[in-house]
Amino acid sequence: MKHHHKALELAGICKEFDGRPALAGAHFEVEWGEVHALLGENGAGKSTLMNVACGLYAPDAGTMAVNGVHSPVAGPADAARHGIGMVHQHFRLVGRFTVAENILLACGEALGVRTSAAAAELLREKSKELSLEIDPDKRIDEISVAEQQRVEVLKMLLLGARILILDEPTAVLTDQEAASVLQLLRNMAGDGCAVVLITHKLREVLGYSDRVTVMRDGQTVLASSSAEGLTREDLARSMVGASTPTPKRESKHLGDVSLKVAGLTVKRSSGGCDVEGVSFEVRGGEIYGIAGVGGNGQPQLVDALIGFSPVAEGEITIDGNTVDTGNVKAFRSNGFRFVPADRFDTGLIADFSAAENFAMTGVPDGRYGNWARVDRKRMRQHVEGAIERYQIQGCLASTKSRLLSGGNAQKLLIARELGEDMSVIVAHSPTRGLDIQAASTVHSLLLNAAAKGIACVLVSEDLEEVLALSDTVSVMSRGRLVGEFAIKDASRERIGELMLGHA
Amino acid sequence: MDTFILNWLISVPLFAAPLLIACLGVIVTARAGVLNLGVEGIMALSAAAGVVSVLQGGSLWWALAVAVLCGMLLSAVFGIATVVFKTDQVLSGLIIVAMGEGLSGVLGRGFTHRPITGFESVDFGFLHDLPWVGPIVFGQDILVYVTVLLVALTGYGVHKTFTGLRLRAVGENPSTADTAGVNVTIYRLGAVIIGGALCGFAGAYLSLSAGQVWVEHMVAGRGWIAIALAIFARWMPWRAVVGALIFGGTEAIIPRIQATGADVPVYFLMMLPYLLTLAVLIIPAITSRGSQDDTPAALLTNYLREDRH
Amino acid sequence: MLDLFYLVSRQQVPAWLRLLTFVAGLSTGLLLCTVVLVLSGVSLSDAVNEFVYFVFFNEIGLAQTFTAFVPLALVGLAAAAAIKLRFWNIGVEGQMWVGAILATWVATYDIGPPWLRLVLMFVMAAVGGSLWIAVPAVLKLRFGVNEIITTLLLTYVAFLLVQHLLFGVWRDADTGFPASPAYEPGVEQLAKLGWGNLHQGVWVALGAGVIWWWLMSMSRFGFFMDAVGANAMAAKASGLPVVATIVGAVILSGGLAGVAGLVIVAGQEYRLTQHIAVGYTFSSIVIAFIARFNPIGCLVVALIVGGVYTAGDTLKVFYQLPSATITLLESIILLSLLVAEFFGRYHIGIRRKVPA
Amino acid sequence: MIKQMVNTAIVAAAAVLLTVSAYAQVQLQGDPKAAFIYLSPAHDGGWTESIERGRVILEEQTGLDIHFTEDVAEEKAKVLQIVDLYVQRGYNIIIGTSWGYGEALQEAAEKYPSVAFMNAAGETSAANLESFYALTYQAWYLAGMAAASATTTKKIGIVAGFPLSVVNWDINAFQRGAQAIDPEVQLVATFVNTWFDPVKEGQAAEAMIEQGVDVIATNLSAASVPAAAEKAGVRFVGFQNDMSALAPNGHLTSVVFHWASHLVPSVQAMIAGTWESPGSSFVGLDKGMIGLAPLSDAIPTEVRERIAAAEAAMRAGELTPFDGPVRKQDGTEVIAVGQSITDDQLWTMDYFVEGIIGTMPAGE
Repeated sequence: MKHHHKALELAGICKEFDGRPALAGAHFEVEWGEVHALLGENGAGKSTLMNVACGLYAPDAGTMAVNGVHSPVAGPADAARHGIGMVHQHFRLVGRFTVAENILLACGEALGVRTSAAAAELLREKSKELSLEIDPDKRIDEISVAEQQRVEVLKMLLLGARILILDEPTAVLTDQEAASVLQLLRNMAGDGCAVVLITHKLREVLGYSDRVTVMRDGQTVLASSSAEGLTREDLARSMVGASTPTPKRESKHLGDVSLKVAGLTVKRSSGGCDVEGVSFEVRGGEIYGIAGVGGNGQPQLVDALIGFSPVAEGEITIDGNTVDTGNVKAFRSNGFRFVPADRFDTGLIADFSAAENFAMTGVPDGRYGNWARVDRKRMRQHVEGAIERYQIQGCLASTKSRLLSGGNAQKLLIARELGEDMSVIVAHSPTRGLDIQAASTVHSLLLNAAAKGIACVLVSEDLEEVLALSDTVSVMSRGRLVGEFAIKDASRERIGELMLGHA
Repeated sequence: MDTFILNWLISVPLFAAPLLIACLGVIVTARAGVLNLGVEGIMALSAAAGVVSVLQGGSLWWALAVAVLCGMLLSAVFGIATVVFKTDQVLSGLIIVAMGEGLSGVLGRGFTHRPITGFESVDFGFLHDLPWVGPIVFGQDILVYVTVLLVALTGYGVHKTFTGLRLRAVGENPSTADTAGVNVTIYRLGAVIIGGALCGFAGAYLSLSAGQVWVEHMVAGRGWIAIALAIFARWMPWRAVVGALIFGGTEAIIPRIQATGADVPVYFLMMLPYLLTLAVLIIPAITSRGSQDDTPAALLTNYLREDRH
Repeated sequence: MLDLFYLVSRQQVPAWLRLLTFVAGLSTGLLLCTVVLVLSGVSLSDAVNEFVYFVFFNEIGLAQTFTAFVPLALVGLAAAAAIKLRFWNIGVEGQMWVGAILATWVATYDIGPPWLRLVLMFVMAAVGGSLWIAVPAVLKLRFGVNEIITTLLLTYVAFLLVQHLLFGVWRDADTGFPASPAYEPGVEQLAKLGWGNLHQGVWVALGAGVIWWWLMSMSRFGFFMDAVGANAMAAKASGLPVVATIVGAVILSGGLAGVAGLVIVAGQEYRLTQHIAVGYTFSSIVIAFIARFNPIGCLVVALIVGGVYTAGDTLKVFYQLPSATITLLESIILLSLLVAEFFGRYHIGIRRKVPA
Repeated sequence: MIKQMVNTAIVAAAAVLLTVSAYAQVQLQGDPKAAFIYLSPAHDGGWTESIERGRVILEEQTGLDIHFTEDVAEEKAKVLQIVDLYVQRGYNIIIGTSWGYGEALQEAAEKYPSVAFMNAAGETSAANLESFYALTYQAWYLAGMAAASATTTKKIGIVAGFPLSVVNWDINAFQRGAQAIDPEVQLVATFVNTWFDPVKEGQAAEAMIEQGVDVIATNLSAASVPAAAEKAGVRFVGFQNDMSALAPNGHLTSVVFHWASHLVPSVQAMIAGTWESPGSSFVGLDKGMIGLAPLSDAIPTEVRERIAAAEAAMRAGELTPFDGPVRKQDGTEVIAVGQSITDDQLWTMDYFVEGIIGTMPAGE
């Protein structure tokens, strides 16, 4: 099959969110029959650009052409008619529906199917054809993330999409699962489809893509160059602009066992366990990394480790003192500090000023005034010191924290958490959503904390991060810790297998 | 005793039907992810509108249509506010309660306390003479049978049809529905308005069939009980039937117990429907601790396509 | 058609825009209200006369407005305290009833020495309101039961309890009617201030407003309330006493509503009747929201709503409008304000047709 | 309980005052301008409607344009405010229509000495405030006689609102009248706890009919009770207004108010400047403020004659429905043979008499 036109062309696309440019004249093109990697840091505009392509976002300026025809895409349904399909990073699946019902929802209109039985039949055929196993009668929330992604891919193919856009398809997969998905994409391209692979993983670009486009700050900085011959360094440089040194681990002396977690079990409200019998020990100055695919009980484990939610069984001790589980205050007064995955969920209060956010943890124990009067002046003074020390940009004491960029908000949070009297840090995906520079700052801050002899627990779905920072790595799967390695003994393959549940 | 029970059972649908229809309205709306707390106000307005139409010379069916239309209009105000202008659903619902009660008072001025001839029971001939079943099943007014039909239709529509699937998808995960080409705004508005039509029907039932007159505040909390029933029914139409029958049964037995002259504290007896409502909310919460939470996942959240994640 | 527009949330709404949307919303609301009034047979000049001149510039009207202000301010503060923390207390009337019941209990059975009687009534009214809201509070915090419905249903229960008492043990033995024995003048009645029917309760309302203002803007508890109201999860993870803050605010909300019941029985009616706490719930929400939960704002808005009540009574007497009109007008204004906020909260874009 | 004693003392003192000193005549300021304050909408089919009939007649007879305000709850503050509004705009004759307005009107009367106040069903009085009510129980007694003559099951019923003394005496008189015809007749009495709830009233009536009641009376105003009676083919006794149109087949009679008979002379005296408050007026059959609607043909002649005789005796003051012996439901005697009931006993009546099936709600 020979095409004269490019599959998809986007030119001069601009998009602002409330006055903040997300895309500033970005351009992008993909040809039929290729896997085209769209590379960039978080916040570079990759997803936004592809959301424009699939009709979800309305661009402020720019043109778009599908197979050579200029076409304004007026919404997701219109995009589907143009043969554009996208697998979003957050899957567009209804958790309480069965696989077949989800297929019916997405494809019923286009395929003229009206019952889930018919949808299930279509699904069976297609999945056999592509040898992608899936049970149409299972509910989405009962199947694994990898299976959910298979459903997304099948959905897109059933709709007859020939331009396939996948937004970080491997982010939540094990290495093994990722390899099979990427191979599938290669096969689709082999069949003549145009495949856009949004990623920030250099390995995937180099291993599976024909061409690559790199974005930075809402603009295209490297357009459609052949992936062959490019090196990691080339790509990294164009992604980041300037090269940033990765923080180096220095060899160090680990102290005595400081944090001890024994037999921790967290029950699910609907029965069953989110966390089951988790035990580990962390020494002073050690970074204990917990790797694992998302959805295996990490948030629940973290919640238990900071006293946020009650535990059914188990004991947490710090320097020999047992901490009253399910009591944040007790944890904090025992020196536990917390860097959450979602800053504005359990970290900062978006509508509070930087000063209020910074001082918040100190108000209950009287560091800022007494019960009758909160000392706001003191709050201001303290946060101003922190802003200077941690170089939090664009931040005054009175700035609402919602107006800070992701990295600066994270710095504010860490400035608060890494304050005085701490003995344990629990960090949960602390760099999620940050650009590389901000992430590396956060990493150095963690390493510095560890260097001061503090016990750190790093729970992350980003295996690179865990491997880069940890002294000890363990793997979480279905609520249990299934393997523990000293960093020097950790092999990616073995960890991947454990993450998959092949114990 | 037999006649006591029989007559009690006969009067159960009279109390159960309005609760059931309003509950269906709540369920349909909630399935699209919108909680319309304005039921009480919508019922109030429709109850008034129905009687006003009759007193203005309209036929009963015309009056029913007017009442349903009023329910749709008032719920459309709610729908436009919450779905299009993204106002807070709870607060907007409370406003609709006040607005409905206010409108009913203004509209019904001059039509209050004036009896009308409402819907009469349907004549099923010999079927009515069957023991027990006859008078209970075949002695109700036409709207009770319409109610049964509406339950079946709603249950089928929401759970068995393609449109129902899309509706539920909007309520579970609007961004997924949106990506699948479902117009979230239209579906939500549609659900709100259909729900409003059902609540309007319930209000009309109170004035055109159960009361055959309109007075201010005649809805008397039934709208709220309907919402509680929807929670109890876990947003499933057939379970709402069970709930409505329990409630209708309780409401129906109160005047009958009083009429026997039994020595019971009347005001505590009259607290029963409200206490029972509290009980059906509390007991599942205590025993199962929310394990069977079937609440539509996107309930009470307004959807904005271009919200950045 | 609907795909023509798209919306983007504003990260921060500038002050001028907030003011503009408020003014625009209010004007739209007032315009709609005028339409309703004119359709009901009140001419524009009559409406202005009754709503502005009589209410705020006539001594009788102003005194009446202040009298209506007293319970309204208290219920407005009550609603603000709870709803700020996303606890929807829509059972203000129920808490008023129970507050009035306990106050009447103190008065009827002559509990405590006479010089302490009013204080005791005040305390018991607060306790009564608090107890009544404690039930939904426990149900919500412990079992996750929706408080909107429980607070509301308990209002009906409270009212039936009042009836049980008024038709039973508390019926004034001197009459056959459902009213408790009258309160003793000077001992159990809030004294009149000599200006219309205004009574000492006005100091209670103003005092409550000032204390709330101090609590909210200065005290540690106010800081906790701000944090929990803005993001309870983050507050909890930061070690703030979230549950205690919610319980505290909710109990205070019930207590204020109970006191609102007291100022009516002890300041206006001098006995418990079946009519004291009718129609306050929605007004409390209107006041709390228009005042944006600000205590001093609640006082100001309560005074305005009191004026609307006063005007409403005039309309009822001389223009034969039903009391429901006032509820309708309140609902129109609040909805207009809410809808207007939309234009401040979002940036509205129009989808461009991409040029070929 | 100290307070109750205080209250009783005050009431007693007031009563003494009432009988001893006559009030002075009230001189209205300016042209007469009259207004009614209604408890419910003017056309509520019941209590207010009966007064509204009186207001219309009053307009005709006095030539005044008489204003009214509907739906005023029994809240002291509210009533006071409405009086303020009226007085401020020149009204000088104000007529309330509820017991619950009593205290407010008394306070208003003291505040505005040159305004004449009246209050239907009230209990308070002042130099310029008259409370007036009808001896409804007289007519209910007669209605009871009619009911007893029409029952074959010897069970009659009454649907009532709240257990107030003015309601209780109606129920008790109804039973006493029925017993006068047939001592075996029993009366089923139900309080629906509302002044107007058609569903509840209808249900209560139906439930009674199921219990074998074949004459059913309403002490309320919703049309659902006569409708239920008509549907079941049983007899019906109405209240407040002539309800014959609501139950054309079953209607036996209705206890009907004729407020104009008292209002017209009073207001005329006010206009003439010769009105002085009599304190409280308790007016019966003799003044025509209460009476029966025309009796149904179904009532046998012999009973008609006995009803007429009883009516004449009551007009003449020779008979009251509560002449001893009167016994409560449980048999305890409240009024001994040869004695009759006092006004105090009437106003505090909180029991059912013998032969009534029913419970006082929330009774001690």
